[in-house]
Amino acid sequence: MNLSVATLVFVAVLGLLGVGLYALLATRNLIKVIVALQILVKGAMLALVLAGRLRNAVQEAQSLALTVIVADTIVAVIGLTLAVQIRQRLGTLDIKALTSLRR
Amino acid sequence: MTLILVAAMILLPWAGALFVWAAGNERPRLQNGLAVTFSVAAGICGLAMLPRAGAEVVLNFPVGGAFGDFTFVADGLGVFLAAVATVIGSLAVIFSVDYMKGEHQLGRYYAMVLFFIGAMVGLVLTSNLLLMFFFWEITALCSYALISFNNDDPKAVAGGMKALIITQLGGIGLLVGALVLYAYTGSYDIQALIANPAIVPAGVLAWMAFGGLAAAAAKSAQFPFQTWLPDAMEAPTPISALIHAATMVNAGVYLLARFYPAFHGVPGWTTAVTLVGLVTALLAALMALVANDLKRVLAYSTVSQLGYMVYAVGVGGIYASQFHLLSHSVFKALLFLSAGAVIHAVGTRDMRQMGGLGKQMPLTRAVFIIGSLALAGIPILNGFWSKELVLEAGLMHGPMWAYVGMLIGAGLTAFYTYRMVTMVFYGSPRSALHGHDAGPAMRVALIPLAFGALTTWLLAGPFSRLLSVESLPMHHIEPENTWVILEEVFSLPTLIALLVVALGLVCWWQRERLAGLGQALKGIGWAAEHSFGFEAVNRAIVGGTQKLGEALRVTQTGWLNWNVFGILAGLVVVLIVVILGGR
Amino acid sequence: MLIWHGLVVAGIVVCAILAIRAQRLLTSALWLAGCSALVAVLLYLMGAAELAVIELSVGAGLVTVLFVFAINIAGEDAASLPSPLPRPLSWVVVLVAVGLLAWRVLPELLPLPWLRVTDSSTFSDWVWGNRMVDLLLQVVLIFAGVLGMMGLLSERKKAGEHEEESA
Amino acid sequence: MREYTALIWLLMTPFLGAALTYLIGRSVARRVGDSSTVNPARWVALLSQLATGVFLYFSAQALWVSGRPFGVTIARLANDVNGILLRFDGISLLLASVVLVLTFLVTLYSVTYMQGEVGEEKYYALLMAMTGMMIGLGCTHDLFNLWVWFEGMAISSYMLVAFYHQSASLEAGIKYLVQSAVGSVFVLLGIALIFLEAGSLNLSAIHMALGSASASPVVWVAGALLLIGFGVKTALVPLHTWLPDAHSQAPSGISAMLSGVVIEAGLVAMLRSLAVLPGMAETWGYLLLGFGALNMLVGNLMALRQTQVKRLLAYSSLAHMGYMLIGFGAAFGFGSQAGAAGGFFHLMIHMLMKGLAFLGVGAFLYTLYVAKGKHGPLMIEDLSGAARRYPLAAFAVSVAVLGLGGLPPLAGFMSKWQIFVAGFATQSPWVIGLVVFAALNSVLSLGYYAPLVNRMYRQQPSALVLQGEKLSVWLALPLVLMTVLVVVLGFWPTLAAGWYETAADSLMRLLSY
Repeated sequence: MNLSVATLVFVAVLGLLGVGLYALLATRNLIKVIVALQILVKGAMLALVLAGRLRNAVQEAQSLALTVIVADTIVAVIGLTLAVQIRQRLGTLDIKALTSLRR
Repeated sequence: MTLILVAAMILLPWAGALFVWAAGNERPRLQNGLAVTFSVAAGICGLAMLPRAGAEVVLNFPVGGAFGDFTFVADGLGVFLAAVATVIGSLAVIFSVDYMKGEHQLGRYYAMVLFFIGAMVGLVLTSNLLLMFFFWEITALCSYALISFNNDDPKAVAGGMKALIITQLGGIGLLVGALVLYAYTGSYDIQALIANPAIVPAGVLAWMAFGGLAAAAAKSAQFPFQTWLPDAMEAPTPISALIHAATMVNAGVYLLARFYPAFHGVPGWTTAVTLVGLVTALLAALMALVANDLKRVLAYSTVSQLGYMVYAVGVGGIYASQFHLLSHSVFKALLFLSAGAVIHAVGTRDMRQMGGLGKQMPLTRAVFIIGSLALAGIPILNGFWSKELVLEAGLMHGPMWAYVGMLIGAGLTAFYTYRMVTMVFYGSPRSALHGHDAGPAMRVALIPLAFGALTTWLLAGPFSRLLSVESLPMHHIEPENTWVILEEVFSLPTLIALLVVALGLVCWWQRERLAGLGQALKGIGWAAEHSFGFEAVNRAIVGGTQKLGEALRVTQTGWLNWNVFGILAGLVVVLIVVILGGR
Repeated sequence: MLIWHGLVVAGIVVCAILAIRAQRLLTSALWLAGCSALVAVLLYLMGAAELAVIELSVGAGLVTVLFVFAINIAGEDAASLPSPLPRPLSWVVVLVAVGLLAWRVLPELLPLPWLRVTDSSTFSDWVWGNRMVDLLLQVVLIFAGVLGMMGLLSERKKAGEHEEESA
Repeated sequence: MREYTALIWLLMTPFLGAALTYLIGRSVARRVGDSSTVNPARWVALLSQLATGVFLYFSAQALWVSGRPFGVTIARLANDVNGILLRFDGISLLLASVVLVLTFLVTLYSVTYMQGEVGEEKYYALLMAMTGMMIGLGCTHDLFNLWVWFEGMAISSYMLVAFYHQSASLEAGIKYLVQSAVGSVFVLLGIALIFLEAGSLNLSAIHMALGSASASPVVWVAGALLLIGFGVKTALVPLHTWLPDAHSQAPSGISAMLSGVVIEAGLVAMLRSLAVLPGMAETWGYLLLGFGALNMLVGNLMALRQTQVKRLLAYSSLAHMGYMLIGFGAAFGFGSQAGAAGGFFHLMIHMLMKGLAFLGVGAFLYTLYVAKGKHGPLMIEDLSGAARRYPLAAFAVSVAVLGLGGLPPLAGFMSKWQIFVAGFATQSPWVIGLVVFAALNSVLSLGYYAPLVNRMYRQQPSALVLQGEKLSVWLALPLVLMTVLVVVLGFWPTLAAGWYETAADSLMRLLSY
């Protein structure tokens, strides 16, 4: 099997994806949930750049990924703000405390 | 002129509904006045329309899209039912002036009644199947709103819900019919279908036919959907008279009669219709025998009489079925309204607490007995003639077993009618109830109906002309002279039928002696009291659905981890579908 | 060449795993920064030099600062309690999802040659030119994000008016 | 006005309005205090919505007159095909109109509802930004740009959901944020894979580039990722779990927006992106039909036993998304233009009905709770006898929920009918069965709508109702307008044909049947 760079980068994408998704299923800490989201988005961004690289459109892919970084940072900011607020209201970052909305 | 009348019959009540609603509940007198004015105006239009029936399109709004042309055809069948709806509707409204005195939400009550009257007229006059479904559902909506008019009473709420759900379930049959018609012909034109049923493939026509039967059975409270009508008796009594005896429940029979030319060729359809009518007539009569609530007895008898009409359609007696519908509308509205007068006076519906009320309410007693005799089929009241015509049609064109069944039903009818009359008006008072006779507005409604119960049979001839080939070309009903029609009744089968009716009465008089027989039939009585298990089935279905809903709520865990798991699971499923079946 | 790529990819995944496994939140944030830095390296190796710089400053820098801030305010909440999901179930569903992706996509990628970049356009051509709508939208995104954050942080002055109905 | 000038201003005005709203509102708030009742932010927002409406009118006019979509490419050089194509077609028109109408009504409604809340100007500014994002979402013809608008819509809505800062609303906010972020990652991955296969992001170019070869497995995977990614926002079961929480905890105007247009915007994004993947429409159609059935069943069953009114309505949104999916499933799977028209028609009508329901229920929530400084969930029991004190609001809610249940003569019946007609016209037994199933579901849904109506028309008002505040004219005005629309469209459905038929036409062109 000839292992190309493309394959390797895609493995990184899959790895980030797998780790992030697993973390979302397994962690109960809100801040870690945000960390997991960051990891996921890094995977997606890598995939975009990879696609651009293979299509000989690196510059285009870069400009897309720039928007992804900005958007995702904003999501992280809002997520962290929410987490901080929750911590201050409920005294914990445990997801279990966030199960009042059920059924 | 016909155009204006047709539009007026629908729009006058609807405009009235708006006005009454806008008048506000602080002005009940104004509301009464408005409601009576608009309904009576519609009633006059309905009567004025009777001589103008024809098979042509009188109104057409091309709406386009998937909605077709909204057309109206004022043919005999439609005009007749429109007249029944508007006239009995206006009588019920007049009756309500006394009956609903002091209610808080009069605006809602009248608005719904008037809305119903307009929708009922639309239902019978339109020749667009979508529009028919549209009006069909509006009547269900009004019926639901009026049954649960008294929303504080959980029984009323439950009754309204039950009526709504069951009629809607059946309504799916009509929905399927309309959708099929559009899918195969690109229009909703009923007349085109009736003129040539071959425009849809035979297999599809069968779906339409049985779908229509389901819808009709649900609307007319026929087997196996009969359970909602007795519970609908929580409605104010004028509503029971108008919607649940004289008009809306007839919509099912109307549907069957309207489509008879298209559907009777479908294998098994007529047999199914006959069977539904027969089973319903017998079951409901048995349940009427054991019920103790005055309005429930009347409700069961309505179901049973509707069974007669359905049976008549099944054996091809469209004319007989519609004539019985006319008689039944009159005498059953009379019975309900006079029962309403009784209930209004004594404040209970339980017949076991009544008795001996006749002396206190002579007028009510008189009109109630007229209605009862008509119901029992005693000559020369209108119920006698029409029921005999139904049985005649059954004997001539239907299977013998069904005819015998219907004869037994006639006997049972006489029996429970007599039981009801004696329990309410005769004997010694069973409790300290004091009745006062019907009020003035009530009388205005009761007396014309009593007169009608005595005389509408004289209309047999004009009625046959109304339904004749000129307005209903596909139904092949011959216009006849009244006397020719009534002569048909005087034959041997009629005597047999009368004997059965008499037997029913004798059974009541001899009930002490027949106590042994009663013991033997105890099982049937027990089953009848438990509505032959249909209530249990209803409850099981409703309970099962609710349990399922409750059980499913566990899936909303509130855990963020599980929520993300849902997304991932969805992704996996879609990926697998795409990988396996992606074409 | 391939070895460098391989090492960086391995480093990225390991950092991500460590960020998830770390007991302390601060450690977790630092491993995330490491991951981000390695992603920047990989981006550079792939020829996305400008983006690598941005990823390094925003992803590894700014975001880390934000995390540290947030963790400072919120405090450590260390105890790693078990998730409500059974662990094998999480494993299975993640592995199946990622595995399916890999199974369908990797075979298509394998034969693709890793050619030299011949794209003559520049980063600024794209950012300021062809993707200008995206760029303008970024401004709106930042505006919305800042408003959202401020809205969430603002003290409720009418606190008395928003008493909660504790269930 | 040149058509593309109108288009560009249509896209820009909401954002300029958002900025102005915030700046003016903030400066006033600084001078007179945060919880002032005279904050002009709402009037600025209303004015900018009206201005947007003017540009929407010109764009719509251009579309209707020429009958052809028009667009403008924003690129480095003139006529550069690599720029972002902003294109105004039937779908854009429908989405923009629906969004703008609802935003306008919600803003009117918020005049009272949000009065004196801290951060009022942020509320209106974010509302405007969200509106602009959704309008843009409908107008873009570039796959990645679509994601940017989509993400912008989500970012603007997070704070609105958690506006009240209570534990429950924060909980709903973070759940909403995390789940939509996961969805958005899937969308990005899908975009990356499509970019990899097609080498382009323009939707038409993607269609052409992919159409030449037989569909590669990568494109299938990409489609699945897009379906799921957008599906989170669209609330396909089982990706729906954020919806009941977010819809029930947001301020009522925002609930109306979320349920009336935001999930539909996700749906539009999904349809647009899936429609351009050539030769796969049939499979997406079947998947949409499957999700439609699931959504209807789960939504209705979950709503059946709810005791909180807003949660009940949130679940019913799931069910209504199911109806739309059936229409669009017929369009994708069977090339039925009538199905697309039905789906879009139901989208419009659902906006009206669900918006009305949430606003009406919100009016009760406001008069019974918020106006007194309390924030509790509105329970069904609280509405006992509401009609006696609030006849207008009770009537509006009744019209809304009975319309949602599909009873004529309300508009919900007509739009469902259009979908059913399309389903039967496919003459496929499966779809016909599905339509009958949908009809059964409508009956089932009456099992929770009708008790709600009964409850409001009780004779005995609950203690809470008796103590309620007066219904202000700003709360009442949107209710009246929407009630009238729901009834009028019930009697005259083709009044909206200029929107849904055009949109269906555009979708079918995308699918290039």
